[in-house]
Amino acid sequence: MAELTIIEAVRLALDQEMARDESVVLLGEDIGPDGGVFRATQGLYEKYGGKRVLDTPLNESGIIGFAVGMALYGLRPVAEIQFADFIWPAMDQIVSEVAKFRYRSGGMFTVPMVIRTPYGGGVKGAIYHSQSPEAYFAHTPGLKIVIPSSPYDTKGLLAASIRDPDPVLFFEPKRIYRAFREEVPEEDYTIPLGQASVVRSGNDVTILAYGAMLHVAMDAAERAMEQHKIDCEVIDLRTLVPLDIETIEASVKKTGRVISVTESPKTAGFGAELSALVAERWIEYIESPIIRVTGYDTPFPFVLEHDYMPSAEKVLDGIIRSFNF
Amino acid sequence: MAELTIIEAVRLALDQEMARDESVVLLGEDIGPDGGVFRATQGLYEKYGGKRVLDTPLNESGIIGFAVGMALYGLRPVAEIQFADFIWPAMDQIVSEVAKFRYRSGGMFTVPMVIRTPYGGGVKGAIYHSQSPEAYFAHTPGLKIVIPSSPYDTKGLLAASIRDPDPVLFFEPKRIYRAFREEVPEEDYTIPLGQASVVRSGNDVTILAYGAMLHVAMDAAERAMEQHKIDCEVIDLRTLVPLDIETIEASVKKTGRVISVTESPKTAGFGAELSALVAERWIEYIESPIIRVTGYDTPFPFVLEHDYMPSAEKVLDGIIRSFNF
Amino acid sequence: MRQIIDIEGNVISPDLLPKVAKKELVKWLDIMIAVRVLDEKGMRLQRQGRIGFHIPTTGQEAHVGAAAAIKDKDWIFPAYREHGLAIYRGIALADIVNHLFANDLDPQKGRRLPGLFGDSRIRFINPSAPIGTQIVQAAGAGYAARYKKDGSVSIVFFGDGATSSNDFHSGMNFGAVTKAATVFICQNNQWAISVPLSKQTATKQLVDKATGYGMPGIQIDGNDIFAMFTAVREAAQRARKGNGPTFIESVTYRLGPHTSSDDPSKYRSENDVELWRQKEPIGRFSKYLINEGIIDKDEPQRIHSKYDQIFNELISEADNRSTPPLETMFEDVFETMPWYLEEQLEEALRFTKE
Amino acid sequence: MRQIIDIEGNVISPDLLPKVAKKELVKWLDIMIAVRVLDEKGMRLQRQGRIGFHIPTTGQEAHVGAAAAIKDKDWIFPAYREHGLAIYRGIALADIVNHLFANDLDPQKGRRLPGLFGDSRIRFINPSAPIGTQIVQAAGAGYAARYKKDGSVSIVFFGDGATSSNDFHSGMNFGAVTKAATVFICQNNQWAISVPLSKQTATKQLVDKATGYGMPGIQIDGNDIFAMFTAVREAAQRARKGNGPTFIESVTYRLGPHTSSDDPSKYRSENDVELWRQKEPIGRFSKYLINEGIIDKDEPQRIHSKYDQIFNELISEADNRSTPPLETMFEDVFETMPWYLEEQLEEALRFTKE
Ligand SMILES: Cc1ncc(C[n+]2csc(CCOP(=O)(O)OP(=O)(O)O)c2C)c(N)n1
Ligand SMILES: Cc1ncc(C[n+]2csc(CCOP(=O)(O)OP(=O)(O)O)c2C)c(N)n1
Ligand SMILES: [Mg+2]
Ligand SMILES: [Mg+2]
Repeated sequence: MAELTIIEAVRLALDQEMARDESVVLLGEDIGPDGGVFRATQGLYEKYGGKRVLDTPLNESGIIGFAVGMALYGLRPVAEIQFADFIWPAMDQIVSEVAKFRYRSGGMFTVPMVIRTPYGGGVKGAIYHSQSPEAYFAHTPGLKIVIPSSPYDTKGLLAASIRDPDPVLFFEPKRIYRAFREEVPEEDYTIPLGQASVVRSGNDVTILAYGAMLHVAMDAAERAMEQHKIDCEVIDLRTLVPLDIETIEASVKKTGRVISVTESPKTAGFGAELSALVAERWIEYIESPIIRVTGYDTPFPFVLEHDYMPSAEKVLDGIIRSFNF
Repeated sequence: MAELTIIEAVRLALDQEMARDESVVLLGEDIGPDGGVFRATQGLYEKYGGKRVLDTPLNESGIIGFAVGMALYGLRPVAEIQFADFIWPAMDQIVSEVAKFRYRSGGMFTVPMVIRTPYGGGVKGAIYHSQSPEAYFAHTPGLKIVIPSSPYDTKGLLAASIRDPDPVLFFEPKRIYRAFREEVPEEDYTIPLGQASVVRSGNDVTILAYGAMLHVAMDAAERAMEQHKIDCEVIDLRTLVPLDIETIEASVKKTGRVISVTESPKTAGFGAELSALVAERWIEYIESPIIRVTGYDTPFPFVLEHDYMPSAEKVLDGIIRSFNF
Repeated sequence: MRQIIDIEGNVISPDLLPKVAKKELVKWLDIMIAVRVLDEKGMRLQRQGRIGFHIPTTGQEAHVGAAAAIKDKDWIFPAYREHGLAIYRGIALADIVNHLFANDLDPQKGRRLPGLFGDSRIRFINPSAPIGTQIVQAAGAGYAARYKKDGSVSIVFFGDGATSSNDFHSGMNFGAVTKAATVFICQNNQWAISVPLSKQTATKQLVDKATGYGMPGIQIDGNDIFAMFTAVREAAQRARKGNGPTFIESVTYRLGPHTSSDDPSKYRSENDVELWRQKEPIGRFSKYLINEGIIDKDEPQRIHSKYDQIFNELISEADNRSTPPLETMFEDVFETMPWYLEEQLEEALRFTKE
Repeated sequence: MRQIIDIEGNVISPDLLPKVAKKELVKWLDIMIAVRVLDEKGMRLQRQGRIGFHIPTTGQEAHVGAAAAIKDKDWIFPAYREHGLAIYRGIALADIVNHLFANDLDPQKGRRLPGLFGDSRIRFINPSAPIGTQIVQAAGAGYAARYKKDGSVSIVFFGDGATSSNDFHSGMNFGAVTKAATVFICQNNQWAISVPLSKQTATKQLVDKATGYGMPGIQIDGNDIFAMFTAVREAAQRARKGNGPTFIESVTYRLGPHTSSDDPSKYRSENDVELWRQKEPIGRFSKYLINEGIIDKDEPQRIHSKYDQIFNELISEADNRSTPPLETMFEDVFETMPWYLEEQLEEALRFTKE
């Protein structure tokens, strides 16, 4: 069993799924001899050849539309969008086609596929290499949304996504691609989509997070305990759609205090959905404002990105406000 | 002063703004000799000529990108997207360019423009002629979002949008394009963006709505009064971004009970943002679950659309649940 | 422009005339007329308010030749005026009619506007409404065909307006670069709703677009079923051999309105339409068959009557059925229904029961 | 392919050689070398960790000829390797350097990756990062120019990879259909990061793409500043007269990595690079000027030293400045700051003060 980073776990999952199933085909920009701009596909072109690791022309709607055709035919495409910020040209194919094929055809045609894309800030990528667009897709019926926060989960969730009968958007938190290592079994395993994970249990405040923000939330939770004796429960959502409502419910009913941490702009972000769910289902348990710690409602900045993003300080501030309300 | 429908108010506003300002130019598919598939531009091609009422090739990213170039140059383009469902090919131009030009250039380049598009269900348009994508754009910093619900407001808001220094997405509720008439002055007037309107004042429950749903909300409010003596306050948001927080605040603090009515899918829709704002800012005033009445989390259906959409019955049910909690 | 028979049904390019069994030729006519009758029925049903929407096909029936030119295992990506491809393939006419009425027997569960149907059993892809998206999908399928080495190809139809779409560009380019086993067929019917070809593109002929993608292109008389058949057959053979895709510009004309919501008198003159009416594909192919002694002169009318009756019966059956049950609204979003859709279904049921 | 001087600086197409004042020719060289020096500085600063990112331009400096071929009132839509257009136009070099350091004097307020700058005062549009978006924008500007009848044109640069983008397709098409006063210039530098031209398109030469849009196209040696100058001048004249846009394929080569994050040894051989290094535009144009007796052989080095010093000074000034204040993060989302951004600014201030 090796200690891997997230990006290595991505690569291992891709490699093993390709070995396991001939119909798994990768496509994207620079994923071939270059191995991907983040090295997610390094070595796979050499191992599986250019027919299965396809360097495409520079066109994201092309990549996704081409993948739709492959999927209709029975292949299992795994498409890479080089940065989540470049997913917009593919929006029509994703929203109008990928998400709706099963529905519009009465279930006759399906397009199972995975769209992998590095997302998020904190890497000095500025306005066009930092976005976190998960909320747009969570609002689109027909897409599953998966976001891992650790190497172990990455491998299990990506394998599950590739085998899933429905299209999955797999957002990879690039800020922590290489941030830490963790034991990742060689053996085949999957983590079922739709299951959150209680990463830290506690009784006072529930913190909902995913991706790189999970670690910010954990950092804040530890500090809250050390510095203020506030005992937070931290939940890693892992799958945004379908959401694990039971795990959230149990925690919210226990603590009565909720904070979400998401890095995209605040307005109409996924944090809003979490707040709304809580306010709609369990208001009688709620003892303090449902707080969102988010990126601000500006395009993603550059030199000031540290000030822009949710930080442990901001989350801690939220915890204290929530707890002392 | 004439009694106009919403679609006629759109046309009058376009006509008057074109007469007022030579730099106002319209572009879109079938807006020329055909007058638009909903007749929004009827007669304008004949009046202002093909250079100002431009029938474009069939490409929405082209329409918006072309408008960006016009706006950079100093024109005031008003682009029509034939149905909101067809806005997705333009997503990259809207999210990456229109929304970000001012910011990314440090304020040196701006692209004031209006993107008009008929949206919403209830017209037997099925999966691709019924969508309500406002939440996607509300989550995108740099865009203003305007949605009228009456002929009078339509003219005033569209004129204000065309004169605004920032890009505006102007969503037109096509279900009520011709639903009723209202006095609309010939004279020049604008309705400032960012101001909601209290369409019905009441003390028991606050209902937040916009577009065609405003009328569903009003219907429910009247029934709630007649049948259950529940006195609802109905707020027509009119501008989603920037939101009129003060009007909402005053109402929520007064009633302590909130329902939003939006027709797009529930998950991560604009109703979630409204719930989240309330739960974050005024939780101590809240006496019952913050309810969202929305479309369901499926692609938009066809024969069953009546069951899909928020109805006065569903809103009334929410009112009662909220009031009796 | 490839033309094999002229508008009087005379063979003008004998060397190009394909050898096709007489029975098969009669089948072509049969299917073309089925499409025409279906169009007449759809238009009437819409005018009567019995269905909400109709997309006419009249004038473009020569597309049937494309179905005849390929194999059953090949994949068809239609735009929305190519019902003949499905009928040639043997789709149950009852399925089409039930679909028109969006009733409980509609295989698509009443989810689409009338006219937008597909069927996986005949590899006839369920069409989109956003223009052009199927073009690059067909290229992906054509690539998959080569990857799977099963000797099949994909063919895709789209309009002149669609050549402006993003996915035309990506489809042609991805197809050419990957040598996808795909045939791109543009039904240049001169109009994209009210927008004429001259406002759609500055090029004189759409076939020129192939050049920029490094792909062979051919322009054909799209109202000549022999031209359609031979061009598609050659292109499919080329694709099947691994030599890459072909672009076919099929020059035709939409004789009816864009859809039942459209009023073409606003943007085009009846004269033009009249000119094109003379060139329409069914009359012309009928004349050929009569000239050649393959059918007698009453055969077209007989076929017409046959389908008239068939469709009338199907229509009266379909019209009496109920709409799909409420549950169906929540199916097929995903393979299995997640908890929140179950909740929403429950809510919806609560309101219908009232 | 239009080539006016060969790689030794010899005139090979004397009839095409434009008449340009000697002083102007020296200016061309001056700006090209400024671009080269800026590139060297950027690369070094990035390697030293003083700036976070760099986009090399070395080998593509002949683009300066395009700036020389147009008027001050014309609009430039750059991709991101065309700093020479801005420098020729007279952008303050200090602005560029302050931008590289994203400091408090950066006109763009420290919001972009180094190298992505624009300036409204010289009508040099602030570039995007999403590939291709500027192409159709330039067409819109070219249309606006015609609409305003002010006799100006727009020119737009983009790469070979960008020809696959959606907005290349819409830009070329909208431009051609509306006869926009626009010049489309493709810097075909053979690579889109690691993707070679042969995987980008199946056509042998990108200039073929013009055909499909009904637009004239010309292929030029993109390392020959005379070819660039004359082709752009002709195209701009054509556009200015209302005769519509032109597509220019400029064949060049990216000698450096794609950006400072790229390692080209993974996907291309040093041999190829070496071959192209012989053809690079500055040495070749210098030779021409020396041959013609317009400069002495030490002049290029003198210019180089001049810019070396200028940039060194600007760099040491820029490097010592502070970052833009926190307030700037919330400016320019809209013309005026809405209530929620004021609230968010307050929150952000609370956390920096701690
Ligand atoms: C992306 C998108 N934009 C606009 C529309 C509206 N629309 C439907 S059909 C059509 C014209 C299509 O013309 P063409 O491709 O020539 O096909 P035809 O209808 O003539 O067969 C338009 C603009 C659409 N369906 N999708
Ligand atoms: C829409 C989009 N997809 C992907 C990228 C990542 N990317 C940046 S530059 C580049 C290659 C561009 O190649 P080309 O157009 O030839 O320009 P060059 O860099 O060679 O000058 C890619 C794929 C991007 N910036 N935008
Ligand atoms: Mg057409
Ligand atoms: Mg390149």
